[in-house]
Formats: sequence, structure tokens, C-alpha cells
Amino acid sequence: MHEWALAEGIVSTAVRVAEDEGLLKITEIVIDIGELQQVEHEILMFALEQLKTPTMKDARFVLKPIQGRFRCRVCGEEWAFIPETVDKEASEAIHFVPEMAHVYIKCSQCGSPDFDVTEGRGVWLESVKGLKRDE
Amino acid sequence: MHEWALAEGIVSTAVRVAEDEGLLKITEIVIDIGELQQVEHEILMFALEQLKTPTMKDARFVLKPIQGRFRCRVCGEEWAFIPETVDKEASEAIHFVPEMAHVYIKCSQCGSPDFDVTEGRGVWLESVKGLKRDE
Amino acid sequence: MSDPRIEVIERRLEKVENIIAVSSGKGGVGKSVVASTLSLELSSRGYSVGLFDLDFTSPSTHVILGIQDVFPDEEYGIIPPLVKGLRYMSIIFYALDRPAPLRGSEISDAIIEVLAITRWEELDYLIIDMPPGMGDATLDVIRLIPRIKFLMVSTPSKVAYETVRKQLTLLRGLDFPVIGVIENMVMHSLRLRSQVEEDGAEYLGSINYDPVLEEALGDIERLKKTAMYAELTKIVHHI
Amino acid sequence: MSDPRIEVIERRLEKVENIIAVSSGKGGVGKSVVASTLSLELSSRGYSVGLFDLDFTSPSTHVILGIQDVFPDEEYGIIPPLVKGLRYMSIIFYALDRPAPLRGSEISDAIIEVLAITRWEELDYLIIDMPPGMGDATLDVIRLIPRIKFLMVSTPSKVAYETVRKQLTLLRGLDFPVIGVIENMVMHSLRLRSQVEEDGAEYLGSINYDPVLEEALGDIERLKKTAMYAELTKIVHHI
Ligand SMILES: Nc1ncnc2c1ncn2[C@@H]1O[C@H](COP(=O)(O)OP(=O)(O)O)[C@@H](O)[C@H]1O
Ligand SMILES: Nc1ncnc2c1ncn2[C@@H]1O[C@H](COP(=O)(O)OP(=O)(O)O)[C@@H](O)[C@H]1O
Ligand SMILES: [Mg+2]
Ligand SMILES: [Mg+2]
Ligand SMILES: [Mg+2]
Ligand SMILES: [Mg+2]
Ligand code: NI
Ligand code: NI
Ligand SMILES: [Zn+2]
Ligand SMILES: [Zn+2]
Repeated sequence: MHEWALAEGIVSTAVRVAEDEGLLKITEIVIDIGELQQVEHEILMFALEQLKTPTMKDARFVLKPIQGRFRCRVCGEEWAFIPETVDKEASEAIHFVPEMAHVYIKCSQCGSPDFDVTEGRGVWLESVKGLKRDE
Repeated sequence: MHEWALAEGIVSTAVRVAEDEGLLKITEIVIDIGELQQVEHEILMFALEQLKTPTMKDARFVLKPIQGRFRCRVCGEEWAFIPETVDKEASEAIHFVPEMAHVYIKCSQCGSPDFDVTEGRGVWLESVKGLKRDE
Repeated sequence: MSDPRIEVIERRLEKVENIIAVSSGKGGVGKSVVASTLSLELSSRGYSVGLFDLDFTSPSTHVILGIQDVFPDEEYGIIPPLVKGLRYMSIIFYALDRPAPLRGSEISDAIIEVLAITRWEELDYLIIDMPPGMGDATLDVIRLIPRIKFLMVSTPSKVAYETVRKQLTLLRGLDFPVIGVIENMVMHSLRLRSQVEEDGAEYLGSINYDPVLEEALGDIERLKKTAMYAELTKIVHHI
Repeated sequence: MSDPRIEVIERRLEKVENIIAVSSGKGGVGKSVVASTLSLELSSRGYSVGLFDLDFTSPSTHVILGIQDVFPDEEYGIIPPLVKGLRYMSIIFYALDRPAPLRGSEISDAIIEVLAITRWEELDYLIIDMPPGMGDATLDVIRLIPRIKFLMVSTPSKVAYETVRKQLTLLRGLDFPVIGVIENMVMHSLRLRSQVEEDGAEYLGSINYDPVLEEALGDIERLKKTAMYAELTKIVHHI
């Protein structure tokens, strides 16, 4: 249920972006969901629906899952995050703080914890679309 | 004259890139010169000519100056590096270690040393072109 | 593309009256001991207090306070557990006792994530135990929590104070409030007062090296009976 | 796009026989004092020695050794100056006595730059004074200098050893050689030997807290006459 906290961030940021761009009405909010964090899409979607402001009352929330990907800084190996390969403890830690990947996951080639999360880290606001005037 | 050390890095790296890509003969090496570091182009070019290997004996070295640019992480201000605005001490420190910018330069808007060097940090190998077989 | 976490950080801290970062350019000067005992003492005085261990690669306050077997509740975010009278938050809830080899950008990302999901209740004081130095964590609290105040800790050693002086210079350059400097682990004479004042900061007081403090680590009741704690108590009214 | 600096780092160090990183999860345990005195002692024994202060945000070895008014020569790169018998390199040549508020990625970039342009001559030993923790600097020396060996420093305190234990775990996981652990600033009994051995590392010996070390900082001749230095001397043959 900490998905609620993430949803609050998305809604507040979408409101700010809409204001910055002079949108009177938001029609679509695209959210990247990095799969490393293993966010529950239904809970997040439910929270977004509950939290939405009048400006976004008719908006469509699009959740775009992005696979977690790593690249080792030592040996250059690249690999994808497979949720089934980490145990429950690790999975939960990474769910709250994706950087905990460096505590629980090692490079599949050389064993190093020194890798980049090149894609799919956490929740990110990709775009906010809307209407400038009540068209 | 520490430009010589930088030139060695460029030449070694170009050789490695050429090998990786199966180039038998290098025709062009493009080098980005971040202006933050205030590298002497003539000295660098001279060093490159001295250090060049047989594979690159006919290669053209292209030095591409890139203006140093900053973006403040606190207030978002963006600005360009103007060499004349820093004193000799700062200039020399940044010449050897570009990160010393954070020691001598502050955000022109809010005074923070917490800024990104978004462009033009130091010397970088942009591309190595050549022939795969002796065409 | 926008980071949806930054926007809510301020709101997560809006019920907190005072936010104090216990900081030093140097490691091993007693930041974690001061942050821990300061939190305990403010709480004893009836204030509601939170303690947030922001030293993600070398967390220590759980060792000092003997915190174990607690975990945050999840309720529209993360609720720091109430331990020994304090609302407590630390990366050890997630890293457990394993090494956390994080680069600066990752520490920064982890700090932002934790700040964005942790719901601090009404608090008179939130004490933040900082890692040493002027790296990502320090730059991020400056950037993300503009109303934070710095409480600096140094030992009498010139090696330690040299780094504290640099941090004072940095904070003054940013017009950032510094509560003052505590001189910790004093063994002979006090050396720092005049130098701290020369550097334009308040000298808050000194704490002697306490040879039996180590024995009391991990046990709050014993900690509260140490000479170190008694001396800290005398400094608290300055804070 | 390729970073032209990485390629030459190994070559810059090729004339160096042994590279030792003096490290600890914790700050303030005496890494810089041990790195400095170890360098002096190895040099006294007739070895050629370099000392590289890699704690870019809180450099200390220049304070400990009293190094001032020297600067590297430029000759096809940077030649570390010969100071008090040591080839010496530190970021203070460039940052002077000003604060260096660097984020991790910047520390990493600065380390790579300095490694790429500094030409170490023939040396029996290069001693690297590390910053605390397992951040960018530690991860970078592991990555860039694969033949480096770690010499760990801890105090007897459980707060310090806890962080050292984590770093030992990390290094063991990478099959990285650890020379062993020095227990520094011992005041009462030795506590770490059995624990260090349990954790699979060699216990190299202990150094007592030396109440007059502070007075000797900045003056090599006095430093060499301290009890701390005498005790370090007894440990050196293990290294
Ligand atoms: N006043 C004091 N007397 C005795 N030991 C102390 C005192 N203050 C701190 N220490 C000890 O010094 C070491 C470093 O303290 P710590 O709070 O972990 O420093 P930091 O957080 O600055 O790295 C610990 O072993 C701690 O128990
Ligand atoms: N054996 C010792 N006896 C007395 N003081 C010591 C001893 N070792 C280190 N110190 C002091 O402890 C402080 C921290 O030492 P330092 O080498 O700077 O630690 P680090 O590099 O691990 O941060 C310094 O003031 C130093 O003079
Ligand atoms: Mg990462
Ligand atoms: Mg930068
Ligand atoms: Mg601490
Ligand atoms: Mg040090
Ligand atoms: Ni959750
Ligand atoms: Ni030069
Ligand atoms: Zn790898
Ligand atoms: Zn700014």
C-alpha cells in the first residue's frame, strides 16, 4: 500500500506540469512503471483514481511497464531483472527502495554489486497531455 | 603539457576501438574537447601526431570544441562557462581536474556549488572511422 | 519526463516543526552518538521526536540505540515505527545487516525515494544523522529540505576541525543556518572555542571522551546514565 | 563515444610493485594516520613509496604530514612531487584549502582524471588513503585497479567494526585480497582479534590510543617518535 504515496507524487507532479504548460484540462497521463520496483498496478491505478483532481477528472492514466535492466560497471555484462530470481526479503526491500538492488543482486557474470540500473528503476511521469482552452 | 597524457589516452583508446571494429586502417579520429578543461589544441594536436601508430598514420584528427555548460541542481539555472570569469588559480585547477569547477564556480543565480556539467567537461573520443580491408 | 517524488517531499515533512541535520566534514567524530542521544534527551523533555539515519552506507544509530526487530508500517506510505519513544527511520529496515555498496547517485536516489514515501507525523524535532563529508546526502538535504538547520560536530583534532571549517564555509556561502559546533571526545583541554568563533559559528559546548560509553552502546538506559549523556544534556538548551 | 582515460590508467601504474588501499567502512578510525605513517616507515626501510590521498572531499594526509608549498611537475602528465621521501599526490594541489562539495559521480570522474594523468615512477609501494565507506571511490579502485590490496582499519568499537565487517563481506564476495585488519586507538583491552578471525580475515595487530599524537601532527620528525608510530612499526612486516 505504499503505492498510495507514489500515486500522490504522480498526481501532484501532473498538476504542476499542467500548470507549467497552461493546460486547463488533462486528458492523458502516461506513467512509466519500472518493473524493478514491482509496483502493484491495480493498487496504483486505484489510488490514482481516488486522488485525481478536478482538472484530471476525465483523464486516462496509462501505466507503461518498463523491464528492469542492469549493466555491470566492472565487466560490461548486461542483463534483465527477473523478479522470480530474488527471494521475498530482497523483493520487498527493492520494492520500497530500488537501490537495494545493489545489496541483494550481483552481476551475473563477475559477481560485482557495482552495476547501473539502465532501465526500469521506479515510477516516473512520462507525459501529461491536455487542452489549453476548453476546446 | 599534461595534454600529452590526454593524447596517450586518445591514441590507446582509438587503437582499441579500431581493433574492436576490425578496422585495418584508421582514416579519421574525432575528439570532443570540452572547453571547461581549456586544453591547448595545438599542444594536443602535436602530441597526437607524435604518438600516432602505423594504423593511424594517414588519419585526420578532428578536434571538436564543445562549450562548457552548467545546470544548477537547486534552482535549475543554466549557464555557459566563460573562461575569462575565473581567475588563474581556478582555471589551472579545472584544467587538470574539471570537477574542481565545483570548488571555484557557483551558480550564477542562487550561489550553489551543486550543479551539473551538462556539456563540455573534458576530452572524449567521439568516433573512429576507417577501412575494414585495405580498400 | 518528471520525477514524481520531488513534489511530495515537502508535504511529507510539513508536520515537522524543526529539522536538524547532525553533520561533520569528518567521520568518527560522534555524529551518530550525538544524533541518538540528542533525540533521546529531547524526547525525555516531552518533545515528540523523530530520528532519521541518513548514513545509508554505514548506518550506526540502530547499533547505538539497540534497535532491532521493528519494521515500519505501510499505510498510504511508510510510517516510521515508534521505538524507545522515537519515530525511527533507517535504511537497515531494507538493507538489514548486509553491505550496501552504493554510488553517490544511488544514495541520492535512495534518499529521495525514502523521503517521498515516509510519512512523518506531527513532530517537534526531526533529527537527521548525516554521513560524513559534503557529498550527495549533504547536497540533497540542502536542495530538498531548504528549512533544515545544521548542527556540526567536531573533535578537538585539527584533522577533524579542518574538514568542519570547510563545511562551515560552504554553508555560509549558501546563507544556510548553522546552529553551532559541538566539540566532542575532548581528552585534555578545549581547543576549538576560539577557532569556531573566529570562523563565525557558535561554539555550543564540549563533551569529554567517555571511556565507558562503549559499554553502554545498544542499551538506552545505560546510555542515559553515562557522563557523555549528562554533558550532552547541558548543551541541549542551545539547540 | 569512449572515455579515453580508462585505457591508460593501468599503464600509469605499471611501474608500481604493490598497491595498498588503506580502507574502512567507518570514518575517523585512523585510516589517514595509518596510511601516512605506513608510508613513512616503508620509506625509512629503504623502499620507494608513493602516497595518494584519495579522500577528495576530506583530504587529511597533508595535515598529518605537514605538507605544504609543493606542487606536481608537468611533464608528459603530472609527476607527484617528492616530499619527505615520498612521492605524494592529493587533490589539495587543486582544491587548495577550499571546500570541495562533490557528488559521487563527480568524485568518480575526478579520480579517473587524476589516475589517467598522474605518472607514478618506479615504486615498491603505492599507499592509497581511502575515504570512508563503500561508495564511488572504493568501487572505482576495485574496478580500475584490479590488483589493489585492501588494508582495513577499525577501532575496537562495535559501531566501527560493524561497518568493517560489511566491507570484508563485500570484498570476500568479489574474491578481493584483504591484507588484514589493524585495530587502532585501543584504550583498554583488545576486542577485535577473535571477531576478525571469525570473519575470515587476518588480525594484523593493534595500536593504542596515543594521547600525544595530536601534538605531533604536521611534524614528521615528532610523528616518528610517537608511541603510535612505534606500534605501527611492529605491524609493518605483516604487510
Ligand atoms: N564522547 C564520547 N566518548 C567516548 N566515545 C565516543 C564519544 N562520542 C563518540 N564516541 C565513539 O566514537 C566512535 C564514533 O562515533 P560515531 O557517533 O559513530 O561517529 P560518526 O557518526 O561521526 O562517524 C564510536 O565508537 C562512538 O561510540
Ligand atoms: N593511535 C591513535 N592515537 C591517537 N589518536 C589517533 C590515533 N589514530 C588516529 N588518531 C586520531 O584520530 C583522528 C582520526 O584519524 P584519521 O586518520 O583522520 O581517521 P580517518 O582517516 O579514518 O578518518 C585524528 O584526529 C587522528 O589524529
Ligand atoms: Mg544504479
Ligand atoms: Mg558534474
Ligand atoms: Mg555516523
Ligand atoms: Mg582519512
Ligand atoms: Ni508497497
Ligand atoms: Ni596541461
Ligand atoms: Zn560484471
Ligand atoms: Zn542555482
